[in-house]
Amino acid sequence: MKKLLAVLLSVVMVLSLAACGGSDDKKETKALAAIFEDIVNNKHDDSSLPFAADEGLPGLGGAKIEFVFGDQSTPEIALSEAERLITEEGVIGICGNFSSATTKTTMVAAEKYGIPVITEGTSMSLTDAGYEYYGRTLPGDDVFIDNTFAYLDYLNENKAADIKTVCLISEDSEFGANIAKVEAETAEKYGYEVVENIAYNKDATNVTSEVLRAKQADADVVMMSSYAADSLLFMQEFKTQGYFPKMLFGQRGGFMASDFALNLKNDSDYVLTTSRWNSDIDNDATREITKRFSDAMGVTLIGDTLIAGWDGIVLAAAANQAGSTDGDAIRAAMAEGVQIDPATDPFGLEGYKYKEKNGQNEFGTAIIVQYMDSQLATVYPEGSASAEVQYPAKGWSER
Amino acid sequence: MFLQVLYEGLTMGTIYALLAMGIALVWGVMNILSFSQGEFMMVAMYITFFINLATGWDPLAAMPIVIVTMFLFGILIYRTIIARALKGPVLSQRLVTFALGMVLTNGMILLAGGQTKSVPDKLISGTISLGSVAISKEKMVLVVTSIVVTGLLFWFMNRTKMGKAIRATSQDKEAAGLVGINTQTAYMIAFGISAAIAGAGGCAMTYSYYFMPNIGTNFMIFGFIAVCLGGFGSIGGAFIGGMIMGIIDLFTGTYLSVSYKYMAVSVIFLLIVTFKPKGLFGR
Amino acid sequence: MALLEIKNATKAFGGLKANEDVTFDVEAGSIVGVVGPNGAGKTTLFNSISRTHDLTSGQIIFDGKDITKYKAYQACAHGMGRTYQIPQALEDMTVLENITVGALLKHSKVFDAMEKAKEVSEFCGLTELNGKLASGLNVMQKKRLEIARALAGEPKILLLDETMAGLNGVERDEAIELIRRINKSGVTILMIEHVMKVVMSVSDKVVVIVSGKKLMEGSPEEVTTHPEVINAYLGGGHNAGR
Amino acid sequence: MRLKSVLASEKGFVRQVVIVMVILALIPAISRGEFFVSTLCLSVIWAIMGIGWNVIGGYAGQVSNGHAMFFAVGAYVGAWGLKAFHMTPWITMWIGAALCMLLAFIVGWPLLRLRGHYFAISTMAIVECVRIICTNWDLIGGATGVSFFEKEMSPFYTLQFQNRVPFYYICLAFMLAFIIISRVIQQSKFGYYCRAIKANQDSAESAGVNSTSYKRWAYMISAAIVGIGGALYAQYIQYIDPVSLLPLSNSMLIVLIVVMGGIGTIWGPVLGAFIMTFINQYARALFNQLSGLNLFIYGVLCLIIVLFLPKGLISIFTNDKVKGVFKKNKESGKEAE
Repeated sequence: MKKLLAVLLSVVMVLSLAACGGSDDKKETKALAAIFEDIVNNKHDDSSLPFAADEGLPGLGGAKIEFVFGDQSTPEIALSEAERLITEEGVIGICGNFSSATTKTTMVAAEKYGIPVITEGTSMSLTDAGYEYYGRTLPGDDVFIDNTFAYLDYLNENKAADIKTVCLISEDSEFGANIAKVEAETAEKYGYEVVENIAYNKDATNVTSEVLRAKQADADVVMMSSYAADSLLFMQEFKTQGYFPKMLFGQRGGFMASDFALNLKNDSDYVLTTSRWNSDIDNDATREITKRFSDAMGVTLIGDTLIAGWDGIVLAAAANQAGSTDGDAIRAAMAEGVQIDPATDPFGLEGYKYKEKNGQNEFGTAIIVQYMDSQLATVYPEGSASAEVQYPAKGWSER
Repeated sequence: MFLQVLYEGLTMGTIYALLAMGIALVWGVMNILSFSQGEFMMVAMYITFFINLATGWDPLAAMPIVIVTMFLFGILIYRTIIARALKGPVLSQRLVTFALGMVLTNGMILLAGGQTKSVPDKLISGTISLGSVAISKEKMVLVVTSIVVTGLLFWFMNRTKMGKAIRATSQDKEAAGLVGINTQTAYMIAFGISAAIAGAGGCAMTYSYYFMPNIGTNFMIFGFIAVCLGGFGSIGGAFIGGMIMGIIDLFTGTYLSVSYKYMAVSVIFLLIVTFKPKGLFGR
Repeated sequence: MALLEIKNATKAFGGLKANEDVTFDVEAGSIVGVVGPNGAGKTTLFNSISRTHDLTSGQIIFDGKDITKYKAYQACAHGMGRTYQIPQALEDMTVLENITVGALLKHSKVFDAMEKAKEVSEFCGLTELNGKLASGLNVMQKKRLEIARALAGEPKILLLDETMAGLNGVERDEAIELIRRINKSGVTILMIEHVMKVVMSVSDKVVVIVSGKKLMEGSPEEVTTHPEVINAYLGGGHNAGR
Repeated sequence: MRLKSVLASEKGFVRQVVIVMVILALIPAISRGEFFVSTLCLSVIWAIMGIGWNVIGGYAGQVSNGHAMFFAVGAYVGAWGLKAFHMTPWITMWIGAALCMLLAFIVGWPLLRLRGHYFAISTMAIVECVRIICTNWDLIGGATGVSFFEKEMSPFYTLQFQNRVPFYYICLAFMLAFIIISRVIQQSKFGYYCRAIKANQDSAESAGVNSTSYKRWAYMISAAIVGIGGALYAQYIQYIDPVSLLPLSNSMLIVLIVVMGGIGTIWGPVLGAFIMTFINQYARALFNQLSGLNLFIYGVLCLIIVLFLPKGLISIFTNDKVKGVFKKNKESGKEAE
C-alpha cells in the first residue's frame, strides 16, 4: 500500500550463495523483515514488539517502513549494491547480516552519501577504521572472545574443568583470520597455551589433515571459526576420525547457522558457541518473535537472522526519535542513545548508545549457548542461562 | 598416524583420479579442456539428492540411475554444445566448457538454492578401526566406486569395439575416419562416458560430503593437475596422477603446513610440466 | 670459397642413425642438389643444417661462422632461408603478410617490409594472391609462398626441400625457371629433389645420400652414370632408364 | 612524409577512436545515476584489462588463464602505497606496472616454453600459488585484506572520488592510451611477429622470429597494462583481499571478455568488457531476489557467443555487410580479421 512519506527505512543486505557471512538464507531473513514491517506499519494491540500500537512511525507522521533487499556475495557486489540501493532505492539506512569484508566495501558507499549502517560484522578493523556512519549493536570479536575465555576461567573455578591448552582452527578468509588473531592474543592474556593454530583453505576439497593435526595436538579446547559447509565438513571428519575434544567452541559463523543442527541433528550436541541471542531467553518479545517466525518458516529463529532485522528496527527508532530521515540526524540519535522500551526488546539490552568514535554499542552483551539434543540452550552468563553446561563432552562412541 | 594419513591420502586420491580420468578422456580424444568436469560431479550429487528426497533410496541404490542419467546428459551436452564448438577455434573450445560450468553452477543455485545439502541417513556409515587406523566406511564407498569405475573404464577402452574406436580416434582422427570409424559417435560416446564417470564420483561423494552448487569449482584445478601429472590424455596416467595428488595433499597438509599444502601441489605440478612436458606416462 | 661446409654431420634418434658422418661443401653462388631414396635422411640433414634440431656430433660452418649450436632464428638471421617438405605457411595471415614476416628480418619498419614483400611477391609471381589468406592456397602456391617468404629475408643461401614434388609439367618448368632467376640474383641454392630431370638440368653439383651416409658427390653426369647410385636407387638388376 | 603517410593509412582507425571516445565521453552526461556511472567505471577498468590480456592472448596466441595475479599485484601496490606511504596512485601505479613486468619476466621464463593447454593450466597453478602467498603473507594484510579509505587527502591525489564521474574520465583516458598502444603494437614488427608465432611458431622461427623473446615481451607488456587496471580497480573499491581479487574465475573472466568481444582485435576487448559488465551488474540489480541469475545469464550468453559468433561480437561490426562506422579500411592491410 502506498507509502505516506517515502521512508524506505532500511535495506537488509541479505547473504546469497554460501559465500562469506553467516550461512543464513534469503528466505529466512525476508520472512523476518516481513514480520517487522507488518508490526510497525499496522496496529497490533496484542503485540509486545516496538511501534506495534500505532501505524507507522509516530515521530515521522506515521511514515511506513519498508525493507528492500540487495545481494552481497562478494565485496565488489556489495559496493555496487550499496550504491544502487542508496541512489536509486533511496534508502535511509543499511543493516543486515554481513561479513566484515562486505561491510568494509559497503561503508565506502555509506560514508560517501552519509547513510548510517548498523551491521554485526565482528572484526575489530570495522570499529578501528574511524567510520562516521558505522554502528554495531552487539559486541565485536574482542568482547565475544574475551567472554569465551572468561567462561573458561569460570569453568576452571566452579567446575574444576582444568582447561589449559587451546587449539585454534580458522578459515583463511577475512572472517577467520581476524578471529584467530584476537583468539591468540586473548589466550595469551588469560594464560592459556595455544598448542596449534591452523588456518585452513576456504575452498578446501578435504579437511582431513586439519582434523588429524588437531587430534594429534589433543588440546583441552578446540576453537573454530568457519562458515556453513566447512563447519559441517569438520564435524563429519571429527566423527570419522573418532575425535571430539573435551570442549568444542565455534565462534558463531557456520556453528550458529540453522544448517548446522538441520544437517547434523544429534551429532551437533555438546558444541558450544558464542551468540548474540537465543530463542530460550525468557521475555515476551523473544517468545512472540520466535513464535511468529516459526509460524511463518517452520524453523526456530536464530540470533544471526533476528539481529539482521532488529538492526533495521533500531535505525527506524533512531529516525523516529530524530524526527527526520537525514543520515546525520539518525547518527546523532544513535550516538545519544536510541530509546527502545526494554519490554519490547528481545535482546534485553540496557540501551542502544553507539559511541561517536567507533560506532560500538556500549550495552552490547554476549551469551554462550550449547547444542543440547540438537537445540541451542543458553548456558552463560548465569542470569540468562536456561540449562546447565554439559562438560566434558562425551566421545562419539559414548553418545 | 602415518598409516592414517596414507589411507586418507588414497581416499582423496580416488576422487581426484575419477575427476582426472574424465578430463583425460575428453582431452585425449577431442583435445578439449573440460572445465565443467567438477560441475558434472556437482550435478550428479544433486540428482542423487533429489532421488533420495523423492524415493528415499540410498545413494548406492541410486548410483546406476545417476550414471545413466549423466551419460545421457553428457551426450546431450555433446550434441548441443561441444560438437559445434569443435568446429570453432581452439580457444573457444576451452571457454565453452568454462561457460558451461558457470551455467550449471548458477543454474543449480536458481533450482536448488545456495544452502548446504546432504543426503540424510545412509545405508553404510560408521568407522572400523584397524589398529591405529580409523577406516571410515563412507570413504570406503568412494574408494570402491573409484576402483570399480576405473576397472570398467579400462575394460571398456581395451576390450570393447567402441572403446578401441575411441582410442584410435584419440591417436589420429583422420586415420581413424579412414578405417571406417565414425569419429562423431566416438566423440559423443567418449564425452558421455566422461560425464558418467563424474556421475559415479559425484554419487559416491554424497556419502562423505556436504554439498552446495559451487563445490565443483574447488576440485577443478586438482583434476587438471592430476591429468598433467599423469600425462597428456593417458587415462591410466590420470588415475595414478590423481593418486599422487591425494597423497601429496594429505602429507604436506598434515606434516608441513595446512595453508601451504595447495601451493606444494601447484609447485610440484609446475616442476613436472617444465622439465617433463609430456607428464610421467603421456605420449 | 665454400659458403657452407658440413663436417662429419651425424644425427641419431636414440639408437637409429638418421645421418652418419656426412661431409660436403656448397660453393657460393652455386646450385647443389641432394638426392637419395626415400628415408635416406635427407630431410633430417636439412633440419640439422637449418638448426631446427641439433646434431648429435659434427660441425656446420656457414659463411665462415660455426653455427652448430645456433638456434633456428639465429641461423636465419645470418642469411639462411629454408622451406619445408610439407608447406608450413602462416595459415590465418594473408600471402602478403606471410612474405612481410620474412621481410621484417631486414626491414624493421613495417612500411618498408611491406614494400619489399610486394617486390618479392612480384618476383615470384604471387601478386594477384596478395590479399588471399594463406589457408586458401593450393600446394603449389603454398610452396611458392614459402620460397617468397624465405627470399624476402634476403638470404645468402636458400634451402629448398622438395619444392618440385606434386607439380605438373608446366608448373615444374616455371619452378625451375624461378630457381634459376633466384640463383642469378646471387643466392646460393641447396635443394633436396626427387625429380631427376630437374636435378640434372639445374644443379652444378649433386650429393647422393643413401641410408644416412654420403655415397658420393660430383657433377650431374658423373652421378647418374655411377653404378652404385643406380643400384641404390633402383635396387638390384634394373638398368637406369632415362 | 613518413608520419603523414602513417596517419593517412590509419585514417580508418583514427575515425573509429574519435567516434568511440565521443560516445563514451558523452554517456555520463545522459544519465547521472551513481550506480550507472559506477558500472561505467567498472566496464572501463575491465576493458583496460581485456586490452592488456589481448596482447599475449590475442596477438601472440598464448592463452594465459592466470592474469588475475598481475591484477592483484597492481591493486596491492596501489593499496599499500597509499595506506603505508601516503603515495599517490599516480606514482604507485607505475611501480605496480614495473613489478608486474618483473613478475611476468620471472614467471614467463619457465612457462612460455609450454604451449596450448599446458601453458593455460600452468598459469592457473601459478595464480593459485600467488593467491596462497597473499592469503598467508601478514605483512600485506594476509587474509584480512587491506582497506585504504582516505578521506583527508584530495580526491585527485588519492583517486578516491566523491562522485565517480571524474574517476570515469581518468579511466577513459587510460583506456584511450592503451587502445593506441595496442594499435601501434598490432601494426608494428612486434605485432606481425606475434601473429606469426600465433599462426605457426616453428615456421615463424625458421623465418627469423625469436619466439621466446617476443612471447616474453608480449607477456610483460600485457602484465603491465593489467597491473595498471588493478591499480585503478583498487582506488575504485578501496578494500581488497585475496578472496575477492584472486579466485580462478577472475582470470577466466578476463579471457571471457576478450573472446566475447573479439580476440585479436583492437575493439574486441572494449566491446566485450562493456557488454559483459553491464549485463552482470544490471541482471543482478533487476532480479536480486533470484540469486545466481546474473551469472547464469552471463554463462548462457557466453555459450551463445562462443558457439555462434566465434570471431566475437566485434565481427558484427567489421564484416562488409555493415558499411557503417567501423568500415574496414583497405589501404594499410586489414584491421586484424
